[in-house]
Amino acid sequence: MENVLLKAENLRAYYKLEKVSVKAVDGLSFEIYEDEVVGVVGESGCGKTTLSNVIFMNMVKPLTLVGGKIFLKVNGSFEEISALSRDEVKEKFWGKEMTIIPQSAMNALMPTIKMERYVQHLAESHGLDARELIDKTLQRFKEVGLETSWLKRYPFELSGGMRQRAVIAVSTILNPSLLVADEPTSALDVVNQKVFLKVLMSLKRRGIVKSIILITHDIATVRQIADRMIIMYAGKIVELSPIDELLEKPLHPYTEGLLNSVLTPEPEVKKRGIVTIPGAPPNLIDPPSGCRFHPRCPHMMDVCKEKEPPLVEIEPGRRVACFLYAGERT
Amino acid sequence: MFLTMIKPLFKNKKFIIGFSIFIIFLLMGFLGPVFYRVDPTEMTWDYEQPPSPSHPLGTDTYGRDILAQLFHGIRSSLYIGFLAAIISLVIGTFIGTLSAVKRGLVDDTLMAVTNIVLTTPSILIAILIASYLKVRSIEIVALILGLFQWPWFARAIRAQLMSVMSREYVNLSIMAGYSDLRLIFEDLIPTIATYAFMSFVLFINGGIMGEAGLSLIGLGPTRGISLGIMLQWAVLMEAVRRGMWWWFVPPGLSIVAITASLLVISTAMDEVFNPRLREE
Amino acid sequence: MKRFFLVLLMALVLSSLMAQISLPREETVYIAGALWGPATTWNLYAPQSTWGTDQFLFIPAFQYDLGKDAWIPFIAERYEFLDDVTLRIYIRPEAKWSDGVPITAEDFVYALELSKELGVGPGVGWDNYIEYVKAIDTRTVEFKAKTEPLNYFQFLSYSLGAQPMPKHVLEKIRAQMNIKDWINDKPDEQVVSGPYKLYHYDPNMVVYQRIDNWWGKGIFGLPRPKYIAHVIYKDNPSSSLALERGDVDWAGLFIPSVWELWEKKNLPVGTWYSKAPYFLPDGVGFVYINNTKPGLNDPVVRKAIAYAVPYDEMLKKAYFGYGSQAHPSMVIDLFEPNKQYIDYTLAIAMWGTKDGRIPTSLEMANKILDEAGYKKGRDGVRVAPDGTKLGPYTISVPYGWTDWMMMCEMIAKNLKEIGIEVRTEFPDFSVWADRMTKGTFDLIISWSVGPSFDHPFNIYRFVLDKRLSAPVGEVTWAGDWERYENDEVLELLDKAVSTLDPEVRKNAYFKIQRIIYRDMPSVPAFYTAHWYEFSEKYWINWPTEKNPFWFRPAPWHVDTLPTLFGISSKNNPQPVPSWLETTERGGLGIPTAKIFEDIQKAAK
Amino acid sequence: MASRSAVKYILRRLIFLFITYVVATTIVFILPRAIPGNPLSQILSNLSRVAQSNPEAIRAAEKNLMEEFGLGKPWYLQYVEFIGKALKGDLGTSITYYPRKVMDLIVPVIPWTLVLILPATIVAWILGNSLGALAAYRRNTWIDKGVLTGSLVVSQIPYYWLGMIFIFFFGVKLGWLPVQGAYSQGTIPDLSWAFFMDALKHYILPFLSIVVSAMGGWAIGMRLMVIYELGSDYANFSEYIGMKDKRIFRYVFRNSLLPQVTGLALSLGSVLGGALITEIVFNYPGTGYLLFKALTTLDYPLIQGVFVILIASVYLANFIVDFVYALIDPRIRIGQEE
Repeated sequence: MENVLLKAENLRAYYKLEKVSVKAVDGLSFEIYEDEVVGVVGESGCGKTTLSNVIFMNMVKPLTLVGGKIFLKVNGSFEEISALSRDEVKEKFWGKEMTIIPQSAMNALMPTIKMERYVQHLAESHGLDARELIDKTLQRFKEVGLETSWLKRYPFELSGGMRQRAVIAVSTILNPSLLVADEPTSALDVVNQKVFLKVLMSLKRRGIVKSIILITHDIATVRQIADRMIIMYAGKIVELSPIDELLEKPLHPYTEGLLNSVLTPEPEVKKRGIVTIPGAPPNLIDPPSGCRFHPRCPHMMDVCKEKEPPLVEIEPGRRVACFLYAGERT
Repeated sequence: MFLTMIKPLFKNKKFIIGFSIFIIFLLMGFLGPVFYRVDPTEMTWDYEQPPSPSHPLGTDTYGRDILAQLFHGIRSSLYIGFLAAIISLVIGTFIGTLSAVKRGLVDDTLMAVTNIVLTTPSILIAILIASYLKVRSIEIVALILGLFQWPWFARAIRAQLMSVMSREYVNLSIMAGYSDLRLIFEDLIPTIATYAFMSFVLFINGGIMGEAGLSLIGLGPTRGISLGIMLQWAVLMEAVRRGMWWWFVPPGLSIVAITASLLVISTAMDEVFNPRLREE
Repeated sequence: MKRFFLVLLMALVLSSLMAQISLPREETVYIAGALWGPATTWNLYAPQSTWGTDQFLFIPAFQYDLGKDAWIPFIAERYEFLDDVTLRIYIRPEAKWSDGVPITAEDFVYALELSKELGVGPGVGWDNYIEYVKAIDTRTVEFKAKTEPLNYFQFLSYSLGAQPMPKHVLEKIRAQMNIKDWINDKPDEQVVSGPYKLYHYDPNMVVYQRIDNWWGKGIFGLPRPKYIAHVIYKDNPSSSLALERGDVDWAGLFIPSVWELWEKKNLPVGTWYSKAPYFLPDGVGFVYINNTKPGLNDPVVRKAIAYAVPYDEMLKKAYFGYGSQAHPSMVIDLFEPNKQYIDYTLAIAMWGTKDGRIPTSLEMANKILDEAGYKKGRDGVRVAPDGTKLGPYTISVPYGWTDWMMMCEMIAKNLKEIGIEVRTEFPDFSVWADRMTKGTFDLIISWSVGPSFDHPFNIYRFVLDKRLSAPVGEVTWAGDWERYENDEVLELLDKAVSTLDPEVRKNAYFKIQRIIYRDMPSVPAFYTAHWYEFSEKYWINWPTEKNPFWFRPAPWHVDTLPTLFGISSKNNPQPVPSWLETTERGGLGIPTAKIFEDIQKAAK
Repeated sequence: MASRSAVKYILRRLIFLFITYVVATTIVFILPRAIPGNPLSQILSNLSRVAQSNPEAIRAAEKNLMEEFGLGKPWYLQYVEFIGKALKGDLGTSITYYPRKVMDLIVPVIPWTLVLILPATIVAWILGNSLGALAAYRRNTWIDKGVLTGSLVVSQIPYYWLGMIFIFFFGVKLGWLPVQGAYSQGTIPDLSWAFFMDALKHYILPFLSIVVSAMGGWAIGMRLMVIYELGSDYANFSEYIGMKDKRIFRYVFRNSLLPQVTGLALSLGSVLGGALITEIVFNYPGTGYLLFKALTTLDYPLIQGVFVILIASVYLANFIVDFVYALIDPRIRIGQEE
């Protein structure tokens, strides 16, 4: 408990439409420790991105928090941010305690003003001294490997990769403890991906950010930097474990499938996520009974249809939600 | 396929309102003259009469019945609108598709033309043309108006097609060695149908408004009655400053009602077919 | 930019000290209906000078008075005939230009010679009838009539009506520029002979100001209004609205159902007659029939048309009763002096009505057509024995001339009934005018000429003189639009104008009428109205039927000036000046008859 | 600041507009000659009908005018002549108002039109955009719904008809404001305060009728733009890093305004058209009024002149707007990468 940064208890967030509601995040419990990188992996439409929104309490209708709690450690003590309204959270934490690198970081910066002005505005918004913040940004620019002079430029004067780094720089000038990166690399070519990941790590090493949540469908990226991994399927966590063990010996059949697909050489398949698992992910309006993976599961048992497997710790630090391991509890 | 496309429309409140208003005027135009059998051109002795049982909307300076004029006016104004719209649509589609399918030089020249037409103050040119045509049938007026509305449409069509054509199945049909024409008709046209329809609706507005404008400066059709012609007479005879509201209010109101309802229809369609705006 | 605004602001602030210039209402006569667009030029040596130039700025030697058929000596004090073709005009010693320079014989000669040279200007065309004009001394001008052709009417109207022009000014101008491009719009540079000169003009209004030390003051007094301002309205209705509102005092407009202004709305507005036809006649409106079109070239058909025109009905309905049916002799018999020129016995015998006007009678029309062998076809359209079909023809007037448009509809309807197929067509003015002047029309309603001292010669000439015409397809504005050809008429016309014997002249006219009734070249349908309305809100004593001191009272008319001497401002009524009377009644007006006597005397 | 790409852009626009202008003026020139009809008929008919001149006089005038206007010459010669003179600022001589120079007729009316159209258009643009932005910001509130429906209707009201309604209501019924003209009858324009106030009184109604009916279109367009921009990446990101809403909205507003500026340029033509007709309805002594006269009397040179100038001014305005656009949008000023 001591070095937990963010704690989620049985989170349930649905997209409430007129009649139906999409159970995009359905009973997630996990915690993020200080000074770690957690990768959240799953096919598109498994609720990853929703998760990031939930962590931020970025509840824009129809997305609504149905149940569960989120705690964030803010200078030593835990705040129950799930109890606050979106605006309050925004007011208090966004940018300061927690920040995000959006999927399309390319266009994330206000296009028609110089970045310097942008930083000044940011300073105003947070009631800080503009001069200082700009100096800090310059500093940050160096760190992410950008010419400091470029701060006086317009975003569109930079190339894609540079822009992305600029975004990192800007999004972290307030030293937020938690940084969420949502599919940050998808738009980049391999070289820039590498650079980008390096930058992330260096930020963490310098303690500018305490912890990073890296949301992606691409295990290849995660494995390079993550300490732990969360595998999501159909709005649920199916497996949660330190990266090395997971790669070495995936427990959940779905994880297995994922890995196979990644280890298959041709990039085309990589991109597509999981082909080696037959069938398609279920719709989240009325998900399958029991284990949501059972329709596609190679080791499907009768129990899988009726009961929903709990997420249980079967090794220290390793949790999995599957009846295959129901016996092996120690 | 068409029905499934239309269905969502009738769930949209805006659309329903706009549509019903439009239909009402459509009926006025079509059935009005049939049921209200008064010759709009017949000059009678009770001139400049305010509304009364014998003349529900009163009469003008020559004792012509306003209501009768209104019905016929709505009819021909709609007619002009539709005609102008069809003309613009045809030109626009033709130029748009042509330049999208045959890229290169054709494209460049056509787009240059389009831009030129786009930036010429079309109304002025229309006024000019009209002023030199001594005898102007309703059709001619529609033509003049139709000649200047298409550029926007042509551009949009071109853009849409360009994006569509980069998609797989078009490549396939090209590989399958279809002729350009067949390509256009079987693959491309359907994809732009809704857009075309929306623009069509707006073109009608353009036609109706344009006719009114031309007529008001005495360049409307030289035969027959239209809403514009009614307004022109009202202005000519100083109906406004002489307080004969029953003369100039109805035609103007009809213009606004028709065009506004059409605009609402098209915006509604936009909402329905264009998710970005769908209320969520 | 900033500085510009500063300047503007300064200007505003400074100017805010001085008050706004606007004309004193009580001393200003506001006018509508004579000017429909921006002013052109105050120079008579242009195809069209701005309204007012001819009316108020440059006055003639003698001013013709239609009502009393007399000539009022304006710039001239008297005339003298040396023989039957030589006329001398003596200029008043008082006569001066507005810059103080005396008006001399040279000014007359120069004016006419210049018109001759330029082909445009006051009295242009005089050289067709006048051999020479020369200055005998500074105050005496001599005119000699051409004897080949000899035309007393033209001779007199050109000589008596001659307008002098300020030679000393024009010469300077001509030295600098092409006189035709001279606008003459600087009030302080204008040199005029009349009692008014330009005061201000802009796209909205033209204002003339009285010259208070005008040379004629002692003889004629001064015209009553200090300012006459013509506001340039968009169109007829906006002008008539201004009249209703009392913004306009003097108008020459077509106003639908004008009587309502005083009967229903009780406005202090009036016209010449307080009852129908409300307006004086201003000319003869014709249904012109193209004499060159197959079918229409047959007199019988044209006569049938004459019978079929619904004169009374169309005048009542379309023309609001503003005119009465024209006499088939084409003579405007509403003016007493003109009656003598009509052979009523002939007319009555011919048309079988009490004053010889053509009755509207479809029976007659059908009858004569049947007799001529025009058989109705299955479609109800008649076909001549030689197979020419009567129709389809068109009858057209310019679009927007609503009163005439209605007439066309009515005529077309009647003609269909007698088996002549006629459709109405209302093209743009220029197209219509093109067809009319090129002789490519079938039937049109159009104007002819108005009453004047050479009436009815002027109308016979305008309608029947093929010398004014042109081959079909060539434009002629001068006259004979229907392309009627008859040499006999020409002889008679020449006879009428070259004689001094009233009887001979009359007989010539009578013979012409016989021919007209035989050929019916076109149908004289109705007398067009001399549009003239007035408001008594600020000005009274307007010429009317009851106060008939001037018979051309419309502001737009060339001869309108005396009107302004007769009216008076509401708060100080004054009598109509006596000089407007004829000589017998103590005035200045010399009856035309007296002039012809003088010529005859001189001839012996 | 004026970087190369900006200059390039401006030049491109300039050349383009010039070409279009030449095309337009050529049309303006060709048309009257393409269609028959004797332009002199108006003068001559006046001589014949109103002035009741002698046949001799009319004959003379006919000959005179024909020479005067060189209507005999082949059209291409006339064209060369026309262009040549036009470049010298001489648009020829009016027929109906002969011997007036076309320029002399146009110059005095232009200020009235400018004074009417420019402020009206700009005010309408500003108000419309602010309204639209407001609606988008308060998306789906009653404000939004009100503005939207209001704009939908208002945008379809022809200027001139709104003008009529205003005249009838405020002028005729309530008698608050003068019903026609640009200043009281019988006053002579000068720089006095009294005249200024008088003109102002006459100005209100035409001005309002243009502003009100032009606003709607802008509001609708702006609303869509803002809604779109509000969903854009930079807006979201700014929020995530804790930018204040007010600031974000300013960004969005700024970026949505840019396309509206181009819209302004393109709409100028139709705005002018509408305004001209409005002038006619109000008997406002502007260019539209003169054009109306010219059209009804078929005064070719005058019509040509008016159009040459009107179209030129539209393009000039167009160009100015483009220029402003280049100034305020850095992407053009500095030149977009890729």
